[in-house]
Parts: sequence; structure tokens; C-alpha cells
Amino acid sequence: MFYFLAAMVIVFSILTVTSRKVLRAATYLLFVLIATAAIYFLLEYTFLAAVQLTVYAGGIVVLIIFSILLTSRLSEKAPVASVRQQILSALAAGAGAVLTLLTILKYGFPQESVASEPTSAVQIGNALTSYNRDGFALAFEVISVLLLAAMIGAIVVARREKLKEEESNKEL
Amino acid sequence: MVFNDFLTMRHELILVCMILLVLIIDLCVSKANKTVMIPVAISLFLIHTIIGFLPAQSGVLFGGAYHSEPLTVLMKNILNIGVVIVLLQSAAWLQKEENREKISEFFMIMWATLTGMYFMISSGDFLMLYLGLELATIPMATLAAYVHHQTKSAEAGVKFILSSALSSGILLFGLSMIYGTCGSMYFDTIQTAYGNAPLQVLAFLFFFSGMAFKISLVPFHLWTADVYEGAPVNVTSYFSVISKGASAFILIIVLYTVFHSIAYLWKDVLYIISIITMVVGNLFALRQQNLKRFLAFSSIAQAGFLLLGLLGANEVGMTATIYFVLVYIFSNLGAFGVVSAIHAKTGKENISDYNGLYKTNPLLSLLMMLSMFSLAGIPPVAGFFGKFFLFTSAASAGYYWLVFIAVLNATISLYYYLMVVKAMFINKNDNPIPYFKSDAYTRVGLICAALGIFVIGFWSQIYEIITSLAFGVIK
Amino acid sequence: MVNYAYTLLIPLIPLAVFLFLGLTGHKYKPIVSGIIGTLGLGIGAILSYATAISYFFVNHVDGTKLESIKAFEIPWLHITENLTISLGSLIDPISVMMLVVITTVSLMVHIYSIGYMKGEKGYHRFFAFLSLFTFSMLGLVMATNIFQMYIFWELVGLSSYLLIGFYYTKPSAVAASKKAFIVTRFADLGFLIGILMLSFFTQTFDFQTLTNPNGPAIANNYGTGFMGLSLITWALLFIFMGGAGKSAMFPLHIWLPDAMEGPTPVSALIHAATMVVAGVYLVARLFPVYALTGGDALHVVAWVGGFSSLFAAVIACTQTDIKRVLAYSTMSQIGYMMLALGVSGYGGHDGLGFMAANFHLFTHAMFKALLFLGAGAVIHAVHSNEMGDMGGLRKYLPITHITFLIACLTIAGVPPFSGFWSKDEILVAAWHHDKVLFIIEFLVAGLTAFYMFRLYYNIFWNKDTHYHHTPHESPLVMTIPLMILAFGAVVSGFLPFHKMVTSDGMAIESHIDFAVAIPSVLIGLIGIAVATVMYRKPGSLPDKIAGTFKNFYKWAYHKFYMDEVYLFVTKKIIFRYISAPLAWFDRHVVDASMNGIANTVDATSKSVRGFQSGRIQQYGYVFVVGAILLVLLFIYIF
Amino acid sequence: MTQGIPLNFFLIISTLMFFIGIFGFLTRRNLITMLMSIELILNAVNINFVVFNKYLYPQQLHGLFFSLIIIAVAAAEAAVAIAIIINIYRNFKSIDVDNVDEMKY
Amino acid sequence: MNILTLFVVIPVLTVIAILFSKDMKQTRLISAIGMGIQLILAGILVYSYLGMRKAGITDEFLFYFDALWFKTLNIHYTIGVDGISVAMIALTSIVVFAGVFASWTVETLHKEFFISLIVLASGVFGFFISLDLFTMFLFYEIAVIPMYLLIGIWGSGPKEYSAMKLTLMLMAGSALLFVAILGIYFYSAPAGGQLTFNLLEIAKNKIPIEMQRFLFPFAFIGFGILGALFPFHTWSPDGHASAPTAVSMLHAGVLMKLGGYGAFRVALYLLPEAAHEQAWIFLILTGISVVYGAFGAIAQKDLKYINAYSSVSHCGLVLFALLMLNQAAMNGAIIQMISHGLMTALFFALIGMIYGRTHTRIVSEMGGLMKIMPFLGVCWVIAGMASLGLPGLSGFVAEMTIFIGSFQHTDTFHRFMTILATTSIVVTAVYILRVVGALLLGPVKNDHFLELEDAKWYERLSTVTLILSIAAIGIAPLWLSDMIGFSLAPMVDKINSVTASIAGIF
Repeated sequence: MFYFLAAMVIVFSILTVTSRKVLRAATYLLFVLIATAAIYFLLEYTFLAAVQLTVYAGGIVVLIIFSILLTSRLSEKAPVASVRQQILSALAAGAGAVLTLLTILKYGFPQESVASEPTSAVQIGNALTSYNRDGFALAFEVISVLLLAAMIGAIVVARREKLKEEESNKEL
Repeated sequence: MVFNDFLTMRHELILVCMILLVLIIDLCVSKANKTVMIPVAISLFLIHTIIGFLPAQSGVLFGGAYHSEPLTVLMKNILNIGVVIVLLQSAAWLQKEENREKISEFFMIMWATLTGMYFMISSGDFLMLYLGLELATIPMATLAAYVHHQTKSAEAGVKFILSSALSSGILLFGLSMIYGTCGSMYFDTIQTAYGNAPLQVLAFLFFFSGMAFKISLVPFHLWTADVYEGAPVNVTSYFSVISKGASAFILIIVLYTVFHSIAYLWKDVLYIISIITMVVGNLFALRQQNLKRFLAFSSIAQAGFLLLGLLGANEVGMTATIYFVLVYIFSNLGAFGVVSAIHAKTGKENISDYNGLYKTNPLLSLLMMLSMFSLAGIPPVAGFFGKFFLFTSAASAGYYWLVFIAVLNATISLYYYLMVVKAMFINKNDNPIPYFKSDAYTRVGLICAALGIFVIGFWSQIYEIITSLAFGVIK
Repeated sequence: MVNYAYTLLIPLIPLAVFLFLGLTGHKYKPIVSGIIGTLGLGIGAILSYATAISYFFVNHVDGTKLESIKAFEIPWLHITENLTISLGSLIDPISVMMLVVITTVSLMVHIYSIGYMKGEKGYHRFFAFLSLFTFSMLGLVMATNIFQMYIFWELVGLSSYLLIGFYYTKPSAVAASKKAFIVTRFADLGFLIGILMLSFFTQTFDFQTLTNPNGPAIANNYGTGFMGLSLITWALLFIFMGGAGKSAMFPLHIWLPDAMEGPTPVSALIHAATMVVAGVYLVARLFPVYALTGGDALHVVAWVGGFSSLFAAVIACTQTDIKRVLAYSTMSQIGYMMLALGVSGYGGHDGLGFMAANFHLFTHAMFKALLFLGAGAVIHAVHSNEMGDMGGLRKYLPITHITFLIACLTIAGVPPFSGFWSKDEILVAAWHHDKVLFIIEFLVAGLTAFYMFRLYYNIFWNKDTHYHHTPHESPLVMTIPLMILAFGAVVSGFLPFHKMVTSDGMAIESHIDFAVAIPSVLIGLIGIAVATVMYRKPGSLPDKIAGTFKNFYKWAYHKFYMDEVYLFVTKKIIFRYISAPLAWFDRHVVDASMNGIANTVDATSKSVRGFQSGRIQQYGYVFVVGAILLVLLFIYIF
Repeated sequence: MTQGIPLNFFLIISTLMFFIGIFGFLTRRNLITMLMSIELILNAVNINFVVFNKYLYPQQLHGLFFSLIIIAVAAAEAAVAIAIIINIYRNFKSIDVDNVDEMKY
Repeated sequence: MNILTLFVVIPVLTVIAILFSKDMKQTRLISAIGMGIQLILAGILVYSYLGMRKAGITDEFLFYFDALWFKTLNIHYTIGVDGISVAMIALTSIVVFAGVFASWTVETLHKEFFISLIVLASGVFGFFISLDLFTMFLFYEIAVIPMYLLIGIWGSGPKEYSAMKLTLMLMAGSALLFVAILGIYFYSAPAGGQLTFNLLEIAKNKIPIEMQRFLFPFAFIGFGILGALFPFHTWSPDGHASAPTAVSMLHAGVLMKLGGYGAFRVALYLLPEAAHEQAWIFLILTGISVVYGAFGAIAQKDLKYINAYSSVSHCGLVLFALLMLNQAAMNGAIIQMISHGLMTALFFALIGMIYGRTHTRIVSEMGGLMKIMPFLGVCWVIAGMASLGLPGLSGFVAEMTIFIGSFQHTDTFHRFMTILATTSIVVTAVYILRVVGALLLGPVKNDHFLELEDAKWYERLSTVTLILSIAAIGIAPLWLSDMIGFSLAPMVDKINSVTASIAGIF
């Protein structure tokens, strides 16, 4: 099962990156996101998988598709980068991948204690709101400020003089 | 949350309340007199700065996620002063008709980024650091693209957002590896657990490149020039003064506290990066004609000098760097104050437009000269003391050759700073910028900057305060 | 012991006069400055006579050693512990003798130039410079240490520069003064190096310590050899080079003929009596050191003296400008004195050369000054230097004619006049020392007689040129000095020099050595005869003789092209091949290297410009590559 | 469900995905596809965090929360990025990367 | 208020006063008064200094004043003065006073001109009185920047180029210096002791030898660049040629002495072993710069270039004598600094005045000025004779002390170099007389020179002050050489006591 998901992730991400048609690239991205959500299911992080599905797959990809529709005619192919640049960046990315993989594999991670019960939503809930050591209340507050600021910024930038159909603002 | 907990976190809390307050005021202010927002916002922020200076006891909140020492409070106060001056200088620009209705948004976004920086400075764990970083950068992109109908500003915005996205991606990868190797996001646990396994080195380097992007050190600096040139003048000054200053502060704290154990490593990294940054910063600055781009590259070169301070032993190094950042902030504010004043009146940005400025408005050109000298490190002004202490701290660690290269670079930098001075004083110009009286805000802003440049140098107490505070930080 | 402190006044009075005339002279009428100058000199002369009399006769017991008394000394500058430069006055046989010579000749020239310079512009400036010159010459003579002598040596150089360049509107005068100063300055360099070496080895400047035989200089350190000669000899040679420059000896003589550009009284004072003699005085002053530290230095002095006297005598025969002839005759007479010093030993009888040199110096000062002043009177009357447009002047200028004749006879060495006595002593000394030198000097004596009388006849006899306005006898104020000097030239022969000025202060008995005296008188008379035959009446004889050894005559006439050689050396080598390339080198290489650095920085910034290409992906690419490189560097290399 | 699958496999997948994202960022000529590759990068990092939390430190939920926050931030970032891209579209009439290089040198 | 701090305070007050002055006349007057007070103050200082010495006060530095500035790095504002710095302060005050009068007719932006001139002067005064390396470096840098403005705005000819070149090369020099000062600072205290910038404390303990070997080139070349060391002297001809009169007076007269003084105080006094070891390298360089400068001057056509090259040669002589490391030569070096300072100031003043009248500096275009301007002609001859080294003027005293002093050196290489240096007096004579001959004597070349008038009162005042001081040193040098010698002795003993063994290579 894992291997299938892993293969799916890798193949579709390569496709998103190399496909000529922009819309097709968006769909491949959708598949990648779903595959990652599946991996989370595999790791029993159901809550996270749900969030991933809704926010990422639902929200962001839709947003991207909207922007594609808004900005470029579907039919014409996206121009391909110059060959020289492709080779160079392929080389750089490849070298980086090899390098990091080497270092990661060389690093002996401590023993894997696998047998543990799946985390329940209750745990996540009170961890999210607790103020002490491992709690993330502060992070939670700051995220809200971030989203507010991002929203205001987006409106400022995207606003047209004549109030055309407003860009759909963010979910959540 | 007992009351004095509130007190320790007062900077962030007050600022968030002010953002919301401005949001509400903006609603009830009619479209016509939006400009009334400017005095309101500035006075609000003044109150905030004053409160910031009140003494407050340091403490650790949210179980380590947020810590505030006198040093972090000092840093925040320095940033506050910087922002006050930036706000004063941007008043003239904001009153222009094309961003008449966007005034309150400008304040809100700026203060949001400021809160982001506060959180980054006083973060106790990498999560808060990352969040602060994102809160500081994402709205900044919208600021860069503020004058959206202008192609340059739009381009600056997109360049900034995409490059920062990539850099935060790499930063996150580094953070994940740190988390993987140390098991926890909190600084105090990491500090003890951080060995020098190759993966940890890789993680640190990825993290460092993310941070280097913010301070625009050389390999990661390419976005700086275009974004600075594209963005409106006051946003650029906010960029180069506040955002760079804050990220420098953060780098100091993180390097000295979290990665204290692998100090030998990042000192070598800084050794190489500082040399490259100084050299490249100077080389590029030599040929610039546009003042904003010129100041961009000069700030890159200054960042190179900044790294030198970090090489010193921890207390000495920290103090020297913080002092240098303070001096850097004020000198840049002076320069940007003049540039924004002239830009607001005449829209001219090139050095050649500044020819013969001395004849028409002497005071402005004098301030510009002072800030240029302060950036170059010439004695009467604070820049000299800043550079001197920086190089003393580097020399204390025995990096004589580096100090020599740095001082040579300072001489090369003197060349292009003097080019500006030459333009203003020596070059003849048939239609120089006519004499103009800038409004109250800008004048106050310029005077504060000028005062800062002089006072910081001679008044030795400032350096003493920083030293005393610095000793408390490193556990 | 008589206190000679008042001798300090002798140089100070001319100094005061110089300052007074220099600063405020132009306010008064010209005649006033003339009188002040002469008065000052008069007092100086009286004082020096008094010192001479009291020193040589009044309180000097016959037979005892003439002590050298340090009359006055103040430290001027402390250099190292034992090397201090001090200023003072030293009373010593030769210095007193020189005092007398300088003051008398300078007085005569002052009186003479009141008349000669009447109507000249810058009259007061002339007298100011004259008293400056006298001050520096007196200072030089009375120096207690070698450094004080060097100080006044330079001042003498300066005043001769100012005086030669008096008519500063004439480019030739300017060039001549510049040449004089630079050549003497070059010689002073040698003098300075000599002083440095001397002071390094003997650790003292003071003459008294230097010259006393068993003092540090002479006693211990002429052993350390360096290229054959001992170091002390090298020092002495360098010092002699300084002296040779000032006294216009052979290699450094080129400035003397050009120095005639200055007014004639100046040449009379400087180029006859005082400055040129300074070299001789220097060697005389250091004579014990020269003599007792292995005679090679003296040997060089002798030969240089001999050669220059012969060389000058030959050229003098061919010159047409009367002042140039006198200049060369001075050079040859100085050569005589140098030779005399060269051949002399130290102490007792073989110190005869030293005594003879000083005696000749004394007499030469008298009659050469007379010759110059006479020539001045002639030029004043005829307004031209060339022999060609003179002739038959004996009718118009009787006094000048008689005094000129006396002077010619003295210089030719005719017995009753003083010239004979001093030249004879030199020939005797030369005879005892080195036969070859004797023969040279013998020849020179003849040549001297010949060219002097050639000059005499050309001016006063020869063809009676008619003058568009008849030359009138010069006024009394000019003729009186001529007469006094003529009297001096005659009488000074009989002064008992051998008792007064000797190498070691002890008197030596002197007698006429007939074996040498008679041939020298004979050669003199022959010289005169040949000159009368050729020049008594205008005729073609001289041109015919000149025709026989044609090119030699042309060479001699052009001063053996020495000037051209020097000009070539200075103009071509120093200017074109050293300083011009040096300046070019400085402008293009050293300067260019500095600009080069700036240009390379500029060029690199231009070339690296492309880096900032504006494309986001390029930025991203550099970002990623930078991160990877960092990782690579720090994991796998460090 | 998950025993038997070693930690390293996950890491390999996430690093590969990470570097594919970077490759995509560097080569794609369209601004929005660059945005997509950024999403890829962020997902890769998410996997990293989750996997580390699951395998190495199951007691506390740092990794989980971190990925949650990354998702939120990614959302905000995407929103702002698209707003700016639309602004670019309005100014440049095309969102091709190459004509966005008006400012250089 | 310590008399020494007055030296820095008075210029600042004058600058403030100038700010408020209305027209040119007032600015001139104020700056003249200011610098006049400065001159009187210098006189009082010299007088009281000699008085104290006579009264037998033997501690090295008088008027000692110490105020803490930066506690952490132990930087103090310590000032004190000994014989040498008193002489230098006197020189600076005279030259500045004359400089103010020489620039009496500056029209454009006159206020800014006098302000930057006085700031330059205050920088130099500060340098001479300070004993703390930090304050010394601070004042050194203050003195450099007004130069750029002065030459850039009021200069002539390729003024921007030469102003930029001058400033950059001097700043590069200060870069070298900076490293040296830091190096000395970090080795200034015995293990664990309190690090200090104070000159006296540093001199007390020995800086390790290999550190000295590393720092000495930095320190000496750093100061050498200002003192016109051979390869780094190229800024001096251009800088002086295009600088206005007062600036080149001040610069050649005083700033180049900063180099010599600093080299002695910092490089030789604090790093004695390295000084002994590396002396011979720099000896060759300075020897070249002496002869090179002199020959260079012969080939120049422009008056200012001639004087610039002659200052290169004279300042080279100063460094040359300093490297001899014996009492007499160093004494001569300092006298030479003073005498050359006065001479070059006089020369540049005269060149400025002549240029003001004939509007050309090319020697060949001018001639026969002696008749037209007798006063200036005579002053020119005096200045020429002084720089020639004529007895009775200061040039002679300095050069002779140097030559005799350096000839006393035991090792033959040094003596050979001295002889090489002495040849410079002949070459100097050549180019001085060439200029005097071409400029003053000879017939008047172009006739409209005829109606030029002679020096006005302020020009006479400035030249006379300089000539009087040159003559004073020339005629009675004893008071000066004793004053300097007295405070030089302890320093020289410290330098020589250290390494009797390494006396030189040969």
C-alpha cells in the first residue's frame, strides 16, 4: 500500500512539474495532494489528513485553478524554459537531492518506537489550546493575525479601481 | 494569564490592538478625509513606543514559546524608534492622491509585519520563529506591490513573494531536519542536544540560508536590488532599515543562543560569507545610478560588515553587532529620509538628478552627506564608532586578515559614497532640484535621523547599556 | 694671553651693514649706502690690522710657537654627545693673514665700486651683497670648527651667486650665476661627505683637536684600508674636492670664466682675492692632517694644482676677452698655490711649501685685485671687454696704465716686486720635492709672463684705435684703490712671511736660493720679450703663429670644449636620460598602478554586472546553488 | 498498518518531492506553475514533520502542529501570491516569467 | 579646562561663529581671529613647556589629562604633550594662521571653505595632542575628509580625480593603520591585564616579537602613505597641484608631518624589535623617495608639481632619518618635519599668490617677475634658499643634523644610504635654481605682466610670519633641538635598549 502511494506521489509530482498544459499540471497537483493525505491516513494522523484534504486539495488547488482560468487561455501551451536553463536546474536539483539523501541516510536516527496508539482529536484539541510547555495557544493566535494581514494585503493589491467581481477570499 | 504576563508581552499585544483599532477607525472615517488617519496612526504608534520604554520584568511565557529579556526589549524599542521615523517620512508620500484611500491598509500591514518581527525576536522555539518570519514576509510582499498600477512595484511584489516562498521552503526543510535530529522545537532542548553530525550541519546551513535571504547576504541577495528599486521609497526604507535590522537581531540571538555549541562552524561560514558579501556588495554598488538600487547594494555591503561583529567572542561580538545595527538603522534612515523627501516632491531618484543639490537646498544635502559619511564610517559621525567596535570584536578573535579586507572594502565603499557627495556638492547642474519646504512630518523625521547619527557616536552610554544587557542573554 | 674677543666684531659689522642695507637701503640715496658699506669695511680693516700687529709682533716672543687661540665660541647645535657645532673665532697665523687680505681687498673694492657703480640701478643691493660676501668670507676664515667653515662656505657660495647674477635681467648672467652655484654646490657635496667621514672617524669637528699632531685624527686611524687608500685619506680627498670646486681647480673650473658676467669689482673681490682662495685656505687649515696621515692626499693636491695651472696658462694665451684672460690667470696662480701646498712637508724646513703658498696667496691677492680693478677701469672707459677694440690707451688712462704695468711685472715674477719673492719660494719648494712639477711650474711662469704682457700691450700699446668718444681717466675714487694696491703689491714682497706663517707655527729661516731664482727670472724676461715682439706694434705675427699649430690654437681658444662636455653631461644625461624618464616613470608606472587598481575594480564590477539579470528563476537558481555549495563546503571539506 | 515500513523510505520520498518542487520552481515559465511547485515543496516538508513526529517522538505533537501551521501559512501565502500574480497579469497582460525582468543590473 | 583641549575647542568655536557670520568679510575676520588665538595659545604652550622643563619637571608628558570614554574597550580621551608634539603644534598653528591669510580672496562658498579648513586644522591639532591610539586615529580620520571637499570644490585642474585619488589613498593608509592599532591593542597588556589604547601603558610591556613583525609593515606603511613613502606617494603631486593654496599649504605643511610623527610615535616606539629588523627594507624605499622626488622635480613644468615632488623628497628624508633609530638622526627628522612644514607652506603660499596674479603656473610662460613684484621675488628666493638647505635657515639645520646623525650609524649599509641621500642636496639646488632663474630673473616674457602689483598686506603678513619662523629655527636652533632631544631621549633609549643584537643586516 505504501509503495503504491509513494510511487503515485513521485510520478504525479514529476508530471505536475513537466506537463505542458497548465490546467493538466493543476490536476496532477491535486492528485499529489490526495496521495499525501492518504499517507497521513497511513500514519494514523486522521485529523491532519482531513485538514490537508479540505484546505490544500479543496482550497488552494481551487484557488490556483481559478487564477489559471483568469489569467491564461486554456488551449495554448505554456512556453518551455530554455534547454540550457532546464539542464542547469535539473543538475542543481539532482545534486541537491543526492547530497541531502546521502546525509540523511548516513545519519542514524534513534530507534523507531512504532507501537503507539493513534492520536485522538481530544489530544490535539487541548494541546492546541494549552498555555504551558507543549501547547500552541500562542501559535494559534499568531496564525490568525497572519491570515488577517494576508487578507488585507491581498485585497489592497488585487483591488481594481472599479470594484470588479471580488477575488474570493480565503476559506477558514 | 496574570497581569504582569501581559506586561511582558505588551509590545505585541498593544500593536495587535492598534491594528484592529485602525481597522475600525478606517471604517468610520469618510472617504474624503482619509488623510486624518496619518496623524492618528502616528500618535498611536508614538504612545506604543513610549509604553515600550517602560521597565518590565523579563519572563518566559507559553511554556518557553515566548521569552522576553531586557535585550529583546531593547531591540524592540530600537525597531520602534526606527518605525516612528519611517512613518514620519512616509507621511508626505501617503498624502499623494493615488494612494489616498489605501492609507489605513498601509499602517495595518506595516504593523502586522512589525508584530511578526517582535515574535521572531522573542521566540522561544522554531515554530514561533517560523511563524514570525512568515508574518513578517508575506504582508511585506503586498507592501512592496503597494502601488499596484505601477509595473515596477508589481514586479517587485512578485519577485519578493516568490523568492521568499522558496527561501521559506528551504528554511522549513532545514527546520524539519533539526526537528528530526533533536526531537523538539524548543530552543533550550535543542541548544543542549545539537551535535555536529553532517545532517545537523546540513540542517543548520539550510536554516542559515533562509535567514540569510532576509538579511540579503550574498548568495541569497539577488532579490534585494530589484525589490528595493521597485517598491515605493518608504517601503524600501522600511525594508532596508526595519526588516533587515530585525532579521539581524534575530540572527544574533539565534546564533548565540541556539547554535552556541557549533559556534566554530558558523564562525567559518560567517568568515566566508562576509568576505563575499562585502566584495560583491561593493562591486555592484560602484556602478549604480538609481539611488534606491544604490542604497540596496550599500545595505548588502553593510550586512557583510555586520557579520564581522558576530565573529567576536559572544558578549563582545553581540554588543558590537547590535550597536552597529543601531548605527546602520539611523544612517539609512537619514539617507532614505532625504531620498523620500525629494522623491515625494520631484519624483527623481537618480544620483545625476542630485547634481548641485547643495546650491538649492543645503540642509537636505548636508543631512545626506552626514548619512553617507556615517555609512562609510568617517569619524565625526556614529558610523565610525560602529565600524570601529565591529572590527575590534573581529580582531579580538584574531581575524586580522579579515579585518584588513573589511577595512579595504570600507575604503572602496567610501568611493561610491563620496560619488553621491560629489554629485551634490561639486557637480554643476543647470536645473537642480528646486528649493522646497517639506511638510512637518518629514522635517521632524529628518531631524530625528540627524540627531541619531550624531548622538549615538559620542554618547558612550549607549554602548555601555548594550554591553550590560548583552551579558544576561547567553545561558 | 691677549683677549681677542673683539675679533668677533670683524664679521658682525658687515653683517649689520648687509641687514641694514638689505631691509631699508632702497629708501636712501645710492651714495649713502656706498658710504655706509665702505665705513663698515674700514672699521673691520682697522680691527684686523690691529689684531695682526698684536698677534704677530706685539705679544709674540720671537722663536716661540705661534699659538692658535680660540677667541670666542658658543655652541650652536648639539648633534650627538661629542659632536656639537659651535660658532666662534679662531686666531691663528693663517686666519689673521687671511683677515688682513680680505679686509684690505674688500675695502679697496668698496671704494672702487662707489665710482664704478655710479648710475647703476640696484646700487644699494650691490653694496648689501658685497658686505654679505665679506661677512661670510670673514666667518669662513675665522671658523673654529670644520662645520662652521662649511656653514660660511655655503654662504660664500650664495653671495657669489647673488653677485654674479647682479645684472639679473641679462639671461647670460642668470645662467652664469646658476652654473656657478650648482658647480660649487656639487663641490660642497664632496666637502660635506668629507666632513661626515672625518667626523665619523675622529668624532670631532674642532680644528684644534683635529690638527694637533698627536690628536685623535692623526694618531690612530689611518690604518683601515678601503680600495688602497686609508679612510682618512678618502675623507681628505673629498674635502679637497670641495676646496677644488671653490678654487676652480681643473675638473670644476668651468664656472670661473662665466663668473665674469658679474660687475668687475665683484670679480676683483671674489674671483681674485678671496673666494677662489678659500680652497687653498681649507687645505692650509687642515694641513697637519693632510701632511701627517700619509702624503697621498697631498700628492693628489700637488698634481691637480700643477695640471690646472698649466692648463689655464695655455688657455689664457688664446683668450681675447681681457676679464677671461685674468680669470684664467687667477686659476693658474691658484694652481700654483695648491702645488706649493702639495709639495710641502710638515714642520721645520720642509714646511717651506706651506709658507710659500700662503705668501703667494697674500701677494697674489694684492696684484690680481689690482689687475682686475685696472681692467675694470679700462672697460669703464671703453665700454667693451674685447681686446680687439682697445689699444693705445696709455695716452688716455695714465694712472691705470702705470698701475697695470706694475701689476704685470709683479705677476711675471720680476725681482723687486712681491710676485718674484713668493713665486720663487714655491719654485724652490717644488725643486726640493719633485723635479717634474718644477719643470711644469717653470714653464707656467714663462707662459704667465707671456700672456700678461700680451694683454698689457694689446690694451695700452698696439694699434691706436680712434674712439668715437675719447676714453677719459676714471675718477679719483677709482684710481686711489689702484694706487694703494700697487703700493701693496710692491711692498708685500718684503714682509717676513717665513717668521709669521709656517706649517707648525715655528719660524723658519729663509734665503734666496739663487740656483732657482735666476732661471725663473730669466724665463719671465723671455716671456715678456716674446710678448713685446709680437704685440708691441700691430702686425700679422700673432695670426701667423696662431696659424702654425692651427687646431691646437682653436682648441685652446674654445677652452678645450670643457663647457660643452659639462653642458652635455648636465643637459643630456641628467635632464633627458634621468629626470625626464623618472618623471615619465612616476606618471605612467607608479601612478598608473594606483589607477590600475581602481580600474580593475571598476572592470570587475562591469563584468560581474550580468549576474543581476532580473529573472526570478535566475535568483532562485543562485539561491539553491548557493545553499548546496555551502552544504558541500562545510560537510565534505571542513 | 505502518509497521515494517522504515522511516528512511518516507524521508526519501519527501526529499525527492522537495527537489522536484525546486526543479519545477526553477524551470517552469509560468508564474502559477511556480506557485504549484512551491506547494509541492511545502508538502514535502509536511511529510517530513509528520513522519518524524510519528516515528521518533510520538509523545508530543510538535511535528503535527508544525505541519498544521505550515498548511495554514501556505494557504495565506498562496492567496497573497495569486493576488500579486493577478496584479502582474493586469499590468503585463501575461504571466510569463521572462517579461518580468524590467529591473536589472 | 586643560590648555590642550582648548586646541580642539577653539576651532570648533570658530566654526560655529563662522556659521552665523553674514558676508565674506566677516567669515575671513572670524577665522583669522580664531587662528590668531590658536597661534597665541601655541606660543603660550611652548613658553610654559620650556618653563616647566627649566623648572626641572622631568616626567615625559606634561599637561596630562585622562577622561574615560568607552568603558568596555577601555578607550580613554587621554591627551598630553612632550617636546616633539609641542614643536608640531607650534608648526601647525603657524601654518594654519598663514593659510588663513593666504586664502583671503576665496569667493565661492567662502563660509564652507573656512569651515572645512578649520575642521581640518582641528583634526590635526587633535592628532598631535592625543596619547590614546583611538583618539589619535579618530582625529587622523577627521583630518582626511575635509580634504576631499576642499580640493573637490575649490580646486583647479582635474580636481575631482585628484581629490578622489587623494582621499582613497589616505583612507587605504588609514585602513592599514587600523589593523596595526587593533593588533597593538590586543597585545597591549601582559597576559590577562586590562587591554589599553594608552600609548604609555603599551610602551611599558613588550609585544611578542612575531606579532611585532606582522604589525610593523602595517603601521609603518599606513603612516608612510601619508608621509609620501616611495611607491605610495603618487597622490601627492596630483593632490597638491589641484588643491587651492591654503589647502596645499596645510596639507603639505602639516598633514604629511602627521605621517612622520605617527610613524615615530606608533610604529617605532611601540614595535621596536620589528623596527630594528625591518628598518633596512624601508630604508631603501625612503632612500629612493628622497632621490626620486628630487629628480622628479627637475622634469616638472608646473610650479605646484615641482613643489609637490620636492615635498616628497623632503618627507622621504624625514622617514629616512626616523629609520636610523638613533637619537641624533631622529632629532634631525623632527626638526626637518618642522622646517619642511614651514618651507612648503611658504612655497605654496607664494605659488598661490603668483598664480593669483599671472593665472598660469607653467614656469616657461613666466619670467622676470623680480622687477615687477620685488617683495614676492625676495620671499621666493628666501624660500628657495631655505629648501635648498642654506645655512642660517631652518632647512640647513635639519638636513645637517640628519646627515651627521645618520652617518653615525655603526653599520656600513646605513652610511652608504646616507651618502646616497646627501646627493639630494645637489639635485635640490638644481631644480630650485632652475625655477628661480626661469621665474624671477631674466627678461619679462609677456608684457602684460608689467602692470601686476606687488603683495598686499595680508599676503605680506602670511609670508613674513613663515619667513620669521624659518629664520628663527635657522639662526638659533639650540632651543628647538634641546626641547625635542630632551623628550626624545627616553623614547630612543627604549627603542635601542631592546635589541642591541639585531643592528641591521650587513
